[in-house]
Amino acid sequence: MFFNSSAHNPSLDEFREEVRAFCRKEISGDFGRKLELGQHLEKPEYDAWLKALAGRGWLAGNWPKEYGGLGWEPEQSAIFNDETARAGAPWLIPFGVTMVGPVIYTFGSEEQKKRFLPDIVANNLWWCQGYSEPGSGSDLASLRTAAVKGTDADGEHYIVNGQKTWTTLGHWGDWIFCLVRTDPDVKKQKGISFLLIDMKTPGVTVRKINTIDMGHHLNEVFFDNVRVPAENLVGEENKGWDYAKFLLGHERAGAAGVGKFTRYMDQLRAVLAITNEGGKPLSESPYFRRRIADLEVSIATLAALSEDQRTAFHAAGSPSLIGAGALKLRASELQQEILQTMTEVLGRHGLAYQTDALMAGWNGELIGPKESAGILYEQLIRRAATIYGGSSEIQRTIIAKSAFAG
Amino acid sequence: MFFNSSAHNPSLDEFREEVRAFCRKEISGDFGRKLELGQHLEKPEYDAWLKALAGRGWLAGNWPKEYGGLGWEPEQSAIFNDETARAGAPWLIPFGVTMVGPVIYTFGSEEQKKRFLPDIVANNLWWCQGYSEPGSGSDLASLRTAAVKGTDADGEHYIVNGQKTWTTLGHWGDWIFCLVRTDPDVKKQKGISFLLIDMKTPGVTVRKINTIDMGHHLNEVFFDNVRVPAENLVGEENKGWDYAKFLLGHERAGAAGVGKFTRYMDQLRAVLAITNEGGKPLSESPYFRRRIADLEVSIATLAALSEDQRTAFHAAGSPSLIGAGALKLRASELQQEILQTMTEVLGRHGLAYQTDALMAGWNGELIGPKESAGILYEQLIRRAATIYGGSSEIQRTIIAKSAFAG
Amino acid sequence: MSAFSTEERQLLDDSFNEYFRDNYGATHAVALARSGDPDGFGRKEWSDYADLGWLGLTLPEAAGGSEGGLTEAGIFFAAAGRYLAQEPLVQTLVLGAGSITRLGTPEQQKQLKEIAEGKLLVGFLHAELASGYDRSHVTTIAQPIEGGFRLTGEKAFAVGAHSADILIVSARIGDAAGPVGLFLVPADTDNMQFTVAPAIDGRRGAAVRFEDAELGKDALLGNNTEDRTLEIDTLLDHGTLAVCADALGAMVAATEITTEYLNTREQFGRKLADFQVLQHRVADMKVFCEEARVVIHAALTAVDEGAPDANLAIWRAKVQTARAARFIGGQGIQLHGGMGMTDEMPIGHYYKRLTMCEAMFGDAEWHLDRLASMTNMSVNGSAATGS
Amino acid sequence: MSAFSTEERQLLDDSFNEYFRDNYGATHAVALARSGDPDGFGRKEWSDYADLGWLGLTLPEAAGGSEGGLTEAGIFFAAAGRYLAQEPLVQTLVLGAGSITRLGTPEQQKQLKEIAEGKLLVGFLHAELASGYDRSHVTTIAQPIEGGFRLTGEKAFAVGAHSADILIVSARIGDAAGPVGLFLVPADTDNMQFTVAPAIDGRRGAAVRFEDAELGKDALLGNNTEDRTLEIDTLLDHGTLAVCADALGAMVAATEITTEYLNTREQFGRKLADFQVLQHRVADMKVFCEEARVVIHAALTAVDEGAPDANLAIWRAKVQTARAARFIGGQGIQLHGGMGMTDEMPIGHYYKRLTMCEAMFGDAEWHLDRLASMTNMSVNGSAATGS
Repeated sequence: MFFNSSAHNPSLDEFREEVRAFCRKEISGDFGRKLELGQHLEKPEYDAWLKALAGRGWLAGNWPKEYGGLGWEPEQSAIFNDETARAGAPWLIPFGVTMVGPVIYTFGSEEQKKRFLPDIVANNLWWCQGYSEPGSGSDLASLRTAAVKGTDADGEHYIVNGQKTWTTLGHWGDWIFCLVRTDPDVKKQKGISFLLIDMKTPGVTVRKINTIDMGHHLNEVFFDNVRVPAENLVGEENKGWDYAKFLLGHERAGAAGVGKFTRYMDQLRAVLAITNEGGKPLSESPYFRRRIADLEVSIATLAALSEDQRTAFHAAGSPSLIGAGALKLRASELQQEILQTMTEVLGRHGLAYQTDALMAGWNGELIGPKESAGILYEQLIRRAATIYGGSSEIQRTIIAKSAFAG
Repeated sequence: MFFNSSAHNPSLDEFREEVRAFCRKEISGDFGRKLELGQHLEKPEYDAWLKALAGRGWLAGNWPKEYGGLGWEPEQSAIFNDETARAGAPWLIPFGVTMVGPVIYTFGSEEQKKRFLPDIVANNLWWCQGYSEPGSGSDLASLRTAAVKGTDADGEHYIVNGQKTWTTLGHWGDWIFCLVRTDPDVKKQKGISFLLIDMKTPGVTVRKINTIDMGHHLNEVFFDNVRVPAENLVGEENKGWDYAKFLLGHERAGAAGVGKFTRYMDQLRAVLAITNEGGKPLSESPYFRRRIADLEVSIATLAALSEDQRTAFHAAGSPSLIGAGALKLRASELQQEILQTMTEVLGRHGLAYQTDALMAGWNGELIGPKESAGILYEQLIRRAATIYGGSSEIQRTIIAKSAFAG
Repeated sequence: MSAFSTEERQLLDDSFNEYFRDNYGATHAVALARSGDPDGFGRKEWSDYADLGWLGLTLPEAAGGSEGGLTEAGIFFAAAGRYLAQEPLVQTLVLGAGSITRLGTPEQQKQLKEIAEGKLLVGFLHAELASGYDRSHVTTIAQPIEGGFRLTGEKAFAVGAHSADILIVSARIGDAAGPVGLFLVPADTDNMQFTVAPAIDGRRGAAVRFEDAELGKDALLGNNTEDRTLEIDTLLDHGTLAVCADALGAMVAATEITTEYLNTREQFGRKLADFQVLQHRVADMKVFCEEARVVIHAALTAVDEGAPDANLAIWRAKVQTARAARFIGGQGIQLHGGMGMTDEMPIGHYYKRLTMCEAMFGDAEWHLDRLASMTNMSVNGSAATGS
Repeated sequence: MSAFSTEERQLLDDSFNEYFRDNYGATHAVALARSGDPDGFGRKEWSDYADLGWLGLTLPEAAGGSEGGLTEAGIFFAAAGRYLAQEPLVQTLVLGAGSITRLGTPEQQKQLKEIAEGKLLVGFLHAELASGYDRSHVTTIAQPIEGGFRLTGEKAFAVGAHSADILIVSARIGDAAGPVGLFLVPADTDNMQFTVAPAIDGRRGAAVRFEDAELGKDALLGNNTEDRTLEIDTLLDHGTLAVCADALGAMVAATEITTEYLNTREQFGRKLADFQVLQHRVADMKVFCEEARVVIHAALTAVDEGAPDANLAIWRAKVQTARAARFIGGQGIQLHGGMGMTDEMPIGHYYKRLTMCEAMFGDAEWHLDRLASMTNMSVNGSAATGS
C-alpha cells in the first residue's frame, strides 16, 4: 500500500516544549558557546550534559520502565532526538544507552542487568564499541579477535587476544563491548560471542588514531592475553552475531532525526549572511538561494522517510530494510552535501583551518566567520558518514537484495 | 606526460570552408527543410546525399588512395565530420564506408577488394551490420548464428542458420556483413568468422522492430539455410573476432565529432527563443542561461577529449582505451542530457508528439515549435546512445580494466 | 479532514490495484491509445470507475460522492499510473470537479453528480501559448455580452481536452487587465477549434482556439467576477500532486519490471541480477521510489489537513518526484539494454509516461525556482522540517 | 607563442616527476607543513627549484628565464600537485612574477632575476574580507603622500603570504573611487599586521592588515596610475588555471593510490578490485582525470596562443576541474573505507589539497555564473567548440 494514515499528536507538543526549554537552559554560557563554535568537548563536558539528561530520565527515555527508562513511544524519541539536535546539543554518546544497554536487557542475565543497566541509565560509566578490526570493516563477520575459554583459581574466564579499531572515544572508555571469535572452526557468523570487557584489565592497550581533521576521536584497542570473567559473556556463547544484528536494528529504529539538518541549515544561513561577495552578503546570491531550496527538498524528503520508517516500525515491530537503508544512505549523503555547500561559502574566506580554534579558551585572531573551524572540522570528519555504520555500498547491496527478493 | 603540443593547422581552414560551402549548397530546399525539422528520410534521400559526397570523393575520404579514398589525415576527417554534423547533414551511414570497407581492404582477398570496394566508395550498395543477436548484446562473443561449410555442385559454401537483431535500416539492405559461428567447440571468441551475405539470397528474412519513438529503424534478420559462397568469407575462418575488434578500433578513431553537439545547442537556443514563459522568452530565464553555460562546459570538455584522442591516435597509431571509453561514455551521456534539456523546454508546449509531422509533406496543424516532433523523436531514440556500441556499463568495465592494469 | 482510516485506504488501494491489474497494463493501454477511436482511452473503463464509485471518491456526499481527500484520490492515481491507465482522471476529478466544488454555484454544483456517474468528462484549459508554466499569464478574453460572454483566445495543448464534455477555461473578464475567471464551456460550443494530438506518452489531448465563442451567463464559475488566479494556482498545485501520485505508480512498476527482467536475462554466462553494478542501480531506483512515496504522502497529508504551507510541500514533492522519474525512467530502459528500446516492452511506455509526468504543471527546475523565490535566507529560517 | 616542442615538454615533465618522486610525497609534505618552522614548506626545495632552472621557467631571458608559456608552468604545477609540494609556486611564479613581467617598469623587472634565482618569494594579496570571489571589489586605499603612498586596508587570507619577501597588494589610489593599482610591498614594511594560519590542506598563509603602511614611490607597479582591474582579472585567471594543473596532478595521484589500495585489500574473501561497483567508480575517477587533463590542456594552449576567448576556456577548465576534484577527492576516501579517514594515509591529504584547489580563485559554481553571464542566448550562438 502506498500511503498510511498518520496523524499529528498534539499531546506531544507539550513534551517538545519541555525539551526545548531544557535545551535553552542547559546549552548556554561557555558550554553553549563551545557548541556554537563546534569546538571539541572534553569528557567532563559530555558527562555533565549526559548527567543532566539522566537527571530527567531522558538519557534512556525510550528504555522500558522496568530497566529505568520512561518507555517512550517512537514519536517521543523522535521529538527528543530532533529537538536536542536542533538545539545543537552534544552528541548523545550511543555506546551505552543505545547499543550495549538494549542488548543487556534483552539477552543478558539478571546478574548483568543489575550490574550494568543502572550505571548506563545514570551515565556512570563510559562504554565503547569493539566491533571493527583491521581487515574486517564492511565484512564484519570475518573478525579475528579470539576469546579462549579456560578455568583458573578465580573461576571460568576467557583469554582475549586481538585488536579492535575505529573505537570512537575509546581513550575515555571504562568498558568496551566486543564481538570476539569463540569458535574458529565454524561458518564465520556462527563462532562469534558478545563479551563485556573492563578496559582497566591488564593487557588492554588503547592507541590513538589521528584522523584527517587532525583531531583525536578514534582509537585502536589491543588485547594481549586479557582475562575476562566468563560471567561477562552476554547471552549464549557463539550467538554474538545475532545480538549484533539485533543491535543494528535497534540502532536503526531510532536513526536519523532531521534536527541535525535543521541545525546545519541554520549554520549555512548564518555563514551566508556574514559572508560578502562584491560587498553584498551571499544570502542575496541567486545560486545560494536556489541551493538552499534544493537542500530543503532533500531535507523534507529525509524527514518524510524518517517519519515513514517510524510508522512502519510501529506498525510492523521491525524497521523496513529498504527504508532503513534509504535513510542511512540519504542522511549520510545529504550531510556531506550540506557541509560541502558550507565549505563553498568558506572558500570566500580562503579556507583557513585554525584547529587551535577548536580548543576551548583559545583567543587567537580568527580568520573568517567564527564557525569556520567547526564547520571545516565537521566537513572533514563527516566524510566517514558514508563509510561507518554500513557503508553506502553495503547499504545498496542490502537494498538490492531486498528488491530482488521481491 | 600530461600535455602534448598541438598546433592549429591553417592549411585546413580552406578545406573547412569547402565542406561548409558544399553543405550550404546540398542541404537546402525541401531536403534542407526535412533535416531542419528532423523528419525521417527515405532511402533515396540518403542515397542522393551519399552520392553527392561520393562525387567529391568525400564519402571514403579517409580511405587510402589505392582503394579509392583521398588518404585524409585525422584532422581532415575530423573537420569533415564536424562540419557536416554542424550543418545538420544526414547520418553518414557507416556500415559500408566505416565498417565493412576497412575490414575488406585490410583483411579481404584481392578478389573481394575488386568486387566490393568500388561500390562502397561510390555508394552503390546498402550495407548492414549483422553482429548482435537476441541474447548476445553486451556479450557479443556468445553469438550463435551458425555457418556450416560444405560443397555442392556450385562449389564450396556455408549454410547459415540463425538470427541477427538490432539491424539498423536493414529493411533497405543489399548486403549484410555477419559474425557467424564456424566452430562451436572452441572458446567462444575463437570460433567466429566474418561473412558477407547478399540479402537477396533465399532464406534471408527481414522483420521490423518498432522502437519507443514509434518509428521503424531497426530490424531482425533471420537466416534459414542460407547458402553463402565460400568466397564471401573475409580473411581466415575462425578469425572473425579479430576483424570485429579491428573494426571497433577503426570506428572509435573517427568517433564523436562535436559538430552534432553544436547542432543540438543551436536547436536548444532556437526553441528557447520561441518558447515563452509568463510572456517572456525562455532565453531570458536565468536557469536556462546557466544550463547552457553548463552544457557548454561539457561540450568543450568533449571537444578536447576528441581532439586529444585524435592526437594520441596519430602519435601511437592506436586509440587509447581509456580515452576512447571516456569519449563514448561522455558523448552518449551528454547527448541525452541536452535532449532532456530540450524536452524541458518543450514541456511548456505540453509535449505533444505528432509523429505524422516526421513524415515529409505532412501539413497538419502543428502544436509547439516546428522542431518539436523531431526533437522528441531524437530524445526517445537516443536513449539507445548509452546502450549501443558498447553500453556505458561495458565502457566502464573496459576503462577499469585498463586502470587496474596500471 | 479526511475520514478515511489506514485500513480503509488499504482496502481502497487493494481494490484499485486489483481492478487495474485485471483490466489494464501496457498492452491494453497501447491498444486504446492507438485505436482509431477518437478518445484514445476506454469509455468502458470510465463507466467501470463510475460503477465502482471511484469517480465520486472525492466528491461531496450530495453529489453521490464519498468525500475523500486528495490522499484517497492519490491512491487511485498511483494505481492508475502503475498500470498505465489512459483516461483523463486527474483532469476530470482534480481540476474539473475540483474547480466546480470549490467555486461553483449550487446550480453549477449539480454537474458534480454527473461526473460521479461517469456522464461528464471535464477538461481544463489554462496554460496558453505564451504562458509556459507561469500560471498568472492569461490573455484569453471573456467579453461580457448581452446574456453571457464572448470568448477569444488560444489555449495550449492539454491532455484530455479532446474528449471532454465540458471544458473549464480561464479567461480575463472584459479586457487584458480584467480579473481572471473560470468558465464552463460545453465542448460543442460554436467557434472553438480543436487541434488534437497525442502526447509523448500516447495519451491524447488538444490545443483549443476560441474565436468569439459565445457562452451563457451561467458559464462563469461562481457567477461572480472575482479574480481566480490564486484558486487556479491551488487547483494546479493539487493537479501537480495528483500527477506525482500517477508518476509514483509508474515508478514502482518500472522498478518492478526492471528487477524482473534482470532476474530472467543472462549475459556473460551469469544472470544480469548477479552483476553488482546493476544491483546497485536497482537499489537507487528503489530508494527513489521510497523517497517519492513518502514525500508525496507528506504533501497529501498537508493538503488534507489544510496545512498553511501545503503548497510548499507540493512543490517539494514535485521536485523530488520529477527527479526520481527521470532517473527511474532512464535507468529502466538502460537496464533493459536494447530490448528497452522496443515498442513491445512495457518499460518504454513507462519511460514516456514518466517523461510526461515530469513536465505536467511545471517540472522540477521550475518548481525549484518557485521554492527559491519563497526561500527564507535569514538566519534561523529553516522551513523544510516543519515545527 | 611557446617555443617548447612536445619532446621538450616530455623531458620537462619527466624531470619534474623524477625530482618530486624522489624528494616529496605525502609524508614529506606533512612533515614540512607541521614543522615548527614558520614557513611550513621547504627552503631547501625552493633552492633546488632555482638550481634546476624551474623558477625561471616562464621568465624572460633577460631575467635568466627560459621564456616558457603557461603550459610549461602547468606541467610543473601538475607534478608539484601530484606529490603534494607545499611551496607557494603559483603565488610566486604566476601571480608574483606574472604581475611584474606584465606591468613592471624596467627597474622593477630586475626583481625577476631574483625570483629566478630563488632569492625572492612573492605573495599576492587582492581578495578582501568583503570581496568574496568578486575581483572588482577593492576597498584598500593607497593614499599618495610625499615620496610615496600610505596603505590602509585589510586583505583576506592568502596561501603563501606569510613567508613572502614582497607582497603584491591591490589598492585604490587616492580614494574609494580611485583606480586600482598593484603595489610592491616589502614584507618587513612597518604597520602591517599578519594573521598567519594553515589552510585546510596544511599549507600556510596569512591575512594582512595595513594601517598606514608607508611605501616608496617605486612601490606602484608600472609607476603609473592606470586602473589594473582587467590585468588583475587576467592574472587571477592564469592563477586559476595553474591551480587546475595542480589539482590535476593531485587527482591523478589520488586515482592511482586508490587503485593500488583496491588491488591490495580484501573484503568478503575477495580483492576489493574485484567488486564491479568499485571498478566502475575507479573508471569514473579515471574519466574525470582524462577530462580535466584535456580541458586544462585546451585552456593552456588558448592562453599561450593568445586566443581571444582564452578566459572562457579557463573558466570552463575550472568548472570541469573543480567538479572532478570533488568527485575524485570524495571517492578516493570512500574507496579507502575507514583507512581513508586516517591522517597517516596519503589519500586524506589529497582530499584536502583538492578541496583547496576547488576553492582557490573562484569555485565551480562561481565560474559557472561567470560563464552564464557571458553566454550567448541568441540562436546560432554556440561558442564552446571554437570556429
